[in-house]
Amino acid sequence: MSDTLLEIENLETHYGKIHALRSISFSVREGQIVTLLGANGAGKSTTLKAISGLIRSTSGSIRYLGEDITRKPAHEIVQMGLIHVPEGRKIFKGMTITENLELGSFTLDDDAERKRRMDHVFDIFPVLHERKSRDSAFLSGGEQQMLAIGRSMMTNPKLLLLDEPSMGLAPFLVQQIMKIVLRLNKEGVTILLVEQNAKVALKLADHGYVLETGKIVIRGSARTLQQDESIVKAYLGEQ
Amino acid sequence: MKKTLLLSSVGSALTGLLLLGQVATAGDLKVGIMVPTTGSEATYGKDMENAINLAAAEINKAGGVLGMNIVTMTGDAACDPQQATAAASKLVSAEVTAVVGGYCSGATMPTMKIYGDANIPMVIPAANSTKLIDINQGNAFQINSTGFDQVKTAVGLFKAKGINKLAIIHQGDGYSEDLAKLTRESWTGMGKEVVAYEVVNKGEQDQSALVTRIKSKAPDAVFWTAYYADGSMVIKQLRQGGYRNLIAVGDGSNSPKLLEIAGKAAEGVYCFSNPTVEYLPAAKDFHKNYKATYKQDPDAYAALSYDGMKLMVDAITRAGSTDKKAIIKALAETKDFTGIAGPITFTDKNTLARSNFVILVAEGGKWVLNK
Amino acid sequence: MANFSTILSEWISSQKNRMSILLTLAGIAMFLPLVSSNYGLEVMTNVWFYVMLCLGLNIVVGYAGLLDLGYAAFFAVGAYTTGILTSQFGVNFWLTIPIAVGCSACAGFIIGGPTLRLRSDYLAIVTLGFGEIVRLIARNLEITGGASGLIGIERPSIFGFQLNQIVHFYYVFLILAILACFVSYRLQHSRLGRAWQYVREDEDAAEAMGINRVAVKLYAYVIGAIFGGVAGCFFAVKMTAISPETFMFQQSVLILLGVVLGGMGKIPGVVIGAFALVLFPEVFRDLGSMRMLVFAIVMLIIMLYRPEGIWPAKKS
Amino acid sequence: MSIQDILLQQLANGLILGSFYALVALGYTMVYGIIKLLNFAHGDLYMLGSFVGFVILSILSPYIGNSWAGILCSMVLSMIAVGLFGVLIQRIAYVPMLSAPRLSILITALAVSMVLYNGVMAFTDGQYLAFKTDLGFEGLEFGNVFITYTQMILVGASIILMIVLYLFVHKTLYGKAMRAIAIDQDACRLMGINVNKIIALTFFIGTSLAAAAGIMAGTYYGSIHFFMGFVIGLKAFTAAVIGGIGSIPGAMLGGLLLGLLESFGTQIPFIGTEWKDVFSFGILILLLVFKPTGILGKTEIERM
Amino acid sequence: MALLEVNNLALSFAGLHVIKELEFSVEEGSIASLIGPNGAGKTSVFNCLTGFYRPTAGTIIFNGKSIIHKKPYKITRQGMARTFQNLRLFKSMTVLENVMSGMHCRSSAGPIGAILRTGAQQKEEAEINEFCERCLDFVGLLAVKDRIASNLAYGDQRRVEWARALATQPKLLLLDEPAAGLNHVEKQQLIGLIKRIRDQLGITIFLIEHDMGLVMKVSEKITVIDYGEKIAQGNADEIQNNSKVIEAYLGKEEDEIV
Repeated sequence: MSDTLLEIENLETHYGKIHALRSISFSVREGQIVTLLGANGAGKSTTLKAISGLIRSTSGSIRYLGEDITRKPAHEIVQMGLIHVPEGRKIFKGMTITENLELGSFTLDDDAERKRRMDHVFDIFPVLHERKSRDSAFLSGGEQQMLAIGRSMMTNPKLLLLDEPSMGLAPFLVQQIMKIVLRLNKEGVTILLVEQNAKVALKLADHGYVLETGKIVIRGSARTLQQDESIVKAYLGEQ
Repeated sequence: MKKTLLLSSVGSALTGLLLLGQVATAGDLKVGIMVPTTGSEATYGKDMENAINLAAAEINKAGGVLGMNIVTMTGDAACDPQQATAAASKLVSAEVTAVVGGYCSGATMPTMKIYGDANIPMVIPAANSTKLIDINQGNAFQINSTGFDQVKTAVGLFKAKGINKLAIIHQGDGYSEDLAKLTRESWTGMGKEVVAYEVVNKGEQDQSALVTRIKSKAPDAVFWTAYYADGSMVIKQLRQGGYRNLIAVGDGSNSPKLLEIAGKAAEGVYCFSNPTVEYLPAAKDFHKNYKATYKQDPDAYAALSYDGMKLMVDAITRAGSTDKKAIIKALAETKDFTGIAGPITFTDKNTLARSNFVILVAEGGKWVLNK
Repeated sequence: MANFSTILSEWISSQKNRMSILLTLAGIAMFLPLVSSNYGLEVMTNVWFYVMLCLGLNIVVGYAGLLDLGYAAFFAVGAYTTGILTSQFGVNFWLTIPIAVGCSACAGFIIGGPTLRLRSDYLAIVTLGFGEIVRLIARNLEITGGASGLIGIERPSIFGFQLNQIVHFYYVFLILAILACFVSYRLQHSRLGRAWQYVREDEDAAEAMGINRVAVKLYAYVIGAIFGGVAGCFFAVKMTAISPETFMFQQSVLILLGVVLGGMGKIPGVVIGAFALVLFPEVFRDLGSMRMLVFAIVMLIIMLYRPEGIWPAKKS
Repeated sequence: MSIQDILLQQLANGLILGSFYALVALGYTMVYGIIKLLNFAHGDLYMLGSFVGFVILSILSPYIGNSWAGILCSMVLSMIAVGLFGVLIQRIAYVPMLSAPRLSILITALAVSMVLYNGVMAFTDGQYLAFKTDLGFEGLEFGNVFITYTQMILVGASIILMIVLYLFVHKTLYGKAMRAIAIDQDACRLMGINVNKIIALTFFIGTSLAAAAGIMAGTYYGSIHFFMGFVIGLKAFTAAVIGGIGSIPGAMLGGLLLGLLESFGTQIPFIGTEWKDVFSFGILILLLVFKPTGILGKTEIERM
Repeated sequence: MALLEVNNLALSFAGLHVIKELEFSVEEGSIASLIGPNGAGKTSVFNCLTGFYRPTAGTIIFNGKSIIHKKPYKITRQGMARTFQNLRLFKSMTVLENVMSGMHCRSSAGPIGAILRTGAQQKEEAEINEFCERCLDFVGLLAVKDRIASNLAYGDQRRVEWARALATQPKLLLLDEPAAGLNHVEKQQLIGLIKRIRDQLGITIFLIEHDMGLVMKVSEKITVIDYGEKIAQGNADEIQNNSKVIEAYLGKEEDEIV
């Protein structure tokens, strides 16, 4: 079997007075798609932010590629091939699509390689190629999501953290995005996916974790979780 | 421990501030200098302070006054009325016998009340707004010719040069506006034309728009009534912009710096001034000593400030005591005191009886007397 | 430094200690003229004057959280109103005060009204521009005495007693400063004072609570302007001469400095700020031309070590 | 001069002055755009630039003279020196303040400004120093409009600097990172951008542009003084706000507009030059009242 | 009778349609909820109701009067109060002072009264104090009234927001995710509090919530929106079994993907 790429142990974080994550532990192995599920405010996005270094965790450890990255600044973690596509896309509105993509490869010095990666992104997202010199602020929600994913691919990621890529998207777009996620995974990118759309996420994933108020309450293979009634409960409340 | 230390040090600083007593030995004579040594006018103030201190040093070297050594104390007026009143009060509280100083008219005015109330003899070398005369309580003596005198000289030159259309530029401060206004009144009173009456904001470097405006009015002469710092830029840009007629500047611009900064553009510029160090035989030594001591050329008011100190000491010697009333009386009775900048005699308003104004012209990078 | 401030804040948080400090300070202020030289009085008069100005600006900046880089304009409006009315129309000084209050309130309204839509940084430039416009108008008009300003403003008398000596003005400004503290305190602990604080801390939440933020901010501008205007009236008669140079941008900056240095929104803080503003340059007077440099460095250090101002923040 | 000539000459004057304002305003706006700080010390860095340039020129002039070669050399050297100084100021005075209340950091900037000009004052004894160069008054006459070669070269230099900056910001990765940081710092971190480094770079560029303008002003106007940054600082601030603070093209536009406003402001019929600034500040206030974010500033979501 | 009636409401930002032709009503004296997945536009609806956003079309009738395009403070004065999704307390002020903000629109003293401490002003201050203490007592926070708000535990801070909203003396209370960040015990207390506000104070309640357990327990009527459009309405049972709702929350089965 493949190696463990990311390992999280007893992670705790606080936002001021709020205890956002309580002793989170899980691991992601190379080549997998792992999904974090749960209602809003359960701590999914916080987990991703802690991993990518956007927020400091209070205690616990995050190991990536065998190295402890718990205290590393975000920009250094990126250079190790761990890329976080944040919630709400956070594309650089006011800059063109090409510029957004170029910033994705900020750490890269090789222009030819940059060109090659950009062509690859355009190959996956032809729609971005069509509008490459347009201001990204005028893209639709789905296109913005594509740009956010495309931008992260410019770094040549090993591990991609995707935070609700389907949020606010029409169903056919959700489908398209998920296909892309699968394609990336096939190309060798390990994926940690936070999703609202539980059914779709579990269909793609190897493993799943369900969070509730900052704790992992259910864990298991995607197949077993798909059968689990408590997933519905986590989203829609007790009957 | 730390706390008490801090409190006590702050406390002692404050006590010192409030109760204040400058340490001076019995054989010293304290003379206050009130000039701006900080703020945007510090350039002029430092120059005046230097000249006054130079005079004091010379007097001390020659045995002092009435057997006493002169100790000077500088109060920074900062060209700001509030700072100036504090500085004046500090000098009064330090029991100075006399004060030499006063540069910005606006800041000098409120201090005159303080010195007047304390009956301290004061010689004002630079500030010369005509408004100073009205609030003088009799203790202050202006040794810079007033605006009235300057206007007479200026208008005389313009008439002699056959000028008809005059442009006047001032700088929006009391001194230069006063001079500009008086000139305008006098000139239009003679039935001539003032085609432009403009103001330049202090510190604004670019004057091209003003130059264009003035050129469009085609004046025969431009009169700059303010200081050299901005004046040199106005002159430079007037010439650069193609203005070829006469340019004249007031006494605030009488400085070698103007020639240095404006360079070639300043050639042929006229300046109305008190006699200055460049050509007065009496001033040669002063110029040399000043340069030796401070490594720079003396500026517009250096000679007058130097004279101010010398005059004060002369009055004290004539009074034969440090009694303030006696000194004031002696100052009022001054007759043809020979300063390096010309003879000094006072009117009953404590202004110069005879204008010392001369006309200088810039030639070969130097101010020379206009023939 | 931190240690000192915790001791201080603990000590002053006791009501009894606070009253005794206040009484001691009032006593010192009352009897200061008995021991101080005229210079000391001059400086302290200046302190009381800046206390009033800083407290006025504090209402705008500290209470309502609005940036104002043109506060000297209100001070100018007050000073010129009194100057013009007394010297050119022979109006009694005491009568000019209500007129000056009206004029400065109008000025506050004029600047407040159109700027309320602006974010703080734009507010900075608009208030700065307004301050400059007021100064330039004063410089350019005949009635304001042009660049030389007004001179010979008569000193007022009260019940036949003419205010003339520095001691008299010391007490006048002391009373004004105490009055300013009193009014500030009362306003701060009132419905309006709370509304300012709500708007400052969270404009949206305040509005959701039914607070008309436009009206509340306008009140701040107008009341702040009145403080400045009244201070200006007394400034004019104390100096007997006023000129536009006094109301330059640097003056506004200085007042703002006092407010922030001491601690915005806290009356003792602002008072300390005003003290620092006037006393530091005086303490350093003997340094000659270096004194403003030292003053600036001291301020920078204070800001770096106590970004929220000298006075400790309220703790609970 | 006919009215037409006057207006044309004023147009030229306004554009020349405006390009200066724009150059200084750029630094203001860049720093604001990236860390939302109104750097009131910017005008003083302009002043410092001219002083450093003056010193360097007086050291170099025996070897390469006082003309363009010397000026160019000292300009480049002083841009680097003052730029680094700007970064130092940012590290010492601004970085520790980033989490402090907005007003405190503004006051810190004012204090830095006071330290700078009072420091230079103490050093120079408050003297006006003559910035001596061998530049002449020769120029070209276009009809009745006269422009000196010096003016042309200086305007040319500031246009070149602005073009270089524009290309840097829009064509290089570092420039793009600068713009991106102004939009979203967190997202930049996730792209592997070292945000602190880019902020320091921004300070360096903004400050060295001010220094460049300072030297140009020194050589052109012929004198330098510790207080010379004050007026231009205010003007540049105004220009940056008119254009929409934070926007680089806005600063250029605002600078030019302010230059034109001022030069035409001296030419308004019936009122004198003393009202010039009342006029430009009045227009500024009106503009902001009707367009609260400046000409090119971003408008926020419509709210009631 | 409907206390709040929304018809045809639409909102768009820069061409993006956040709310589309939304219609719903809230009956006087009821507890109603608005739910929907993340990004569905729920908070935008609240912001339109309270005047923080300017709807592009539609009508909002509150208590018989149109409140569309009115300023937020005026809407509050008419009797609609709200809490915020992320706590929006006045952080450096005491709990009591926070609550007093609610009374601002029910009192009138101006600066003159404040400076002179007139009789009317003192009486009013006493009334404000008294009423706010009652509000604090109601949410169980009277004991901590003099503490600085930001020093309270998170759940208590939430309740301060409630007391503050109650102090505006509303007819309708809008709660934006009241349970966010609360633990299990606190959630139980919350349910009790919501019911008490309606039953004892007679205030109508309209809430947005993600915690479905809570929504299902307290709501009498639930409106579900997705992509800014209403997809279902009904009581807890009806909603939980509505296929459109389940799809919106859990997603469609997307067979084609794999």
